Amino acid sequence: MLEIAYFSWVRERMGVAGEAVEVPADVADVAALLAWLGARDERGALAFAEPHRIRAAIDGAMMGPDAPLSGAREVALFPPVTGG
Amino acid sequence: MLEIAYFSWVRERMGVAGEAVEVPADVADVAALLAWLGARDERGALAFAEPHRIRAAIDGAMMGPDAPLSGAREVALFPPVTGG
Amino acid sequence: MIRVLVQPDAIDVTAEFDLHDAGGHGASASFIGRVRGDDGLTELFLEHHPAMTGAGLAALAHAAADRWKLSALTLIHRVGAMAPGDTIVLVLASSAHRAEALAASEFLIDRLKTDVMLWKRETFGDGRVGWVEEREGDQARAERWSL
Amino acid sequence: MIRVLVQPDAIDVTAEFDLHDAGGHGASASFIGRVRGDDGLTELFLEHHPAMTGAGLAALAHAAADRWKLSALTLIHRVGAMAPGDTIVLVLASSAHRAEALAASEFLIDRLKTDVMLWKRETFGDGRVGWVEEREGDQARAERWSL
Repeated sequence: MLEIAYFSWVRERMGVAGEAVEVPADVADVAALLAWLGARDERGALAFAEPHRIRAAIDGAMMGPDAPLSGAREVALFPPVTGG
Repeated sequence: MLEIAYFSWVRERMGVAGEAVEVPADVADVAALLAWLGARDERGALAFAEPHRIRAAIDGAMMGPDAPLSGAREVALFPPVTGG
Repeated sequence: MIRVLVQPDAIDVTAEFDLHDAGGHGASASFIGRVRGDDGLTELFLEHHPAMTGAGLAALAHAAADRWKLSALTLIHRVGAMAPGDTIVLVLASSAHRAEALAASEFLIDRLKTDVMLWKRETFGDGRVGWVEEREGDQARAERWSL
Repeated sequence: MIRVLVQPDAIDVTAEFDLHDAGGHGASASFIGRVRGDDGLTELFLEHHPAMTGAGLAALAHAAADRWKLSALTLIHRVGAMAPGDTIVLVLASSAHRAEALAASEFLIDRLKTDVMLWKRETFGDGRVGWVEEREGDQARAERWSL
């Protein structure tokens, strides 16, 4: 199981702050996760229609779209931060 | 008569914060004033032994050694400021 | 010496100055950022990733302490719902010398804008609600500090 | 909006912050300089040319207000005899935007060091008394701001 946390308008569009999901074996990196979530249901389609606007952190560290999910405990998905 | 104001160690060496003086007609600029004060008495010799260490303001405006004294009401003599 | 907080409660600026100043410092530079009521804004909500915001602020504070000789550093960020005039962020940096205190304060506020996992949502009097978009200028200012 | 003072009385930092902040500003940057008790210093005496110090501070404040969009500016300098820990100078600059507040604050403190007609005399616990010499660094920092 993978914990996914959503923030800002990603959270609003998903309707939840986070969820535990069982991702298919072929969903191996962040980009694939975004595509999978975007295809999974309507709220995912709404939240992940523009994957270039989404940033990801794996277990607290910012990661790019090709970062592997293997070994990850939590993936956080959110728009670019808007500061301080 | 010309008002002269002294500050910092110039004031201490002169023993007064200021004085009104009648300067000779040939003392026409700041450099000449420093030389005249330095030659006038012992405290002047002490205060103005190194004229390059002295700054001058005429009626509130910083002036160089060749600034004329004609028309001046107050000349302030002091070492470089040490701030803020 | 280093005090870093992320809190939903109001920031008590006077109390934080007193706490920071205990002991006395030659030079203290501060920055206070407040909620602006522009365009009829009634609420600013700051959402954060708690673990990442805490770690980000702590890393930033230590980066400043490594780079400049600081005698004290305070970095407090508010999160949650705020009203116009409320203090969002307080940066206080002290040193024996003014150049260090000023540079550290400016560094911290510039980097705060980009390094901390925070998202702003604005609510206006006419009912509009929206998430703030990333600003180009923030990125440019933060990148001046190559560490 | 612009508050400039030269005073022999202690600077009440909290009261000055409150006065400055009345109305609220998006961003406020401050600088506080205090007397350091280095090397057993017991008294710092600041002598000033009253007319020139007053005019110099006012000119500096207006130069900052002309250069940056400021919503409030406070510039207070203490003169006379002070003890270690006492506040010598308080600079407070506020603006809707942080870059303006930070730049104005730094400009003011850098230029204060050279533009104001003040001379420092130090007294130490062992009886030494002496006037502080001009520092090269101050001149260099002040000259960064070509106006």
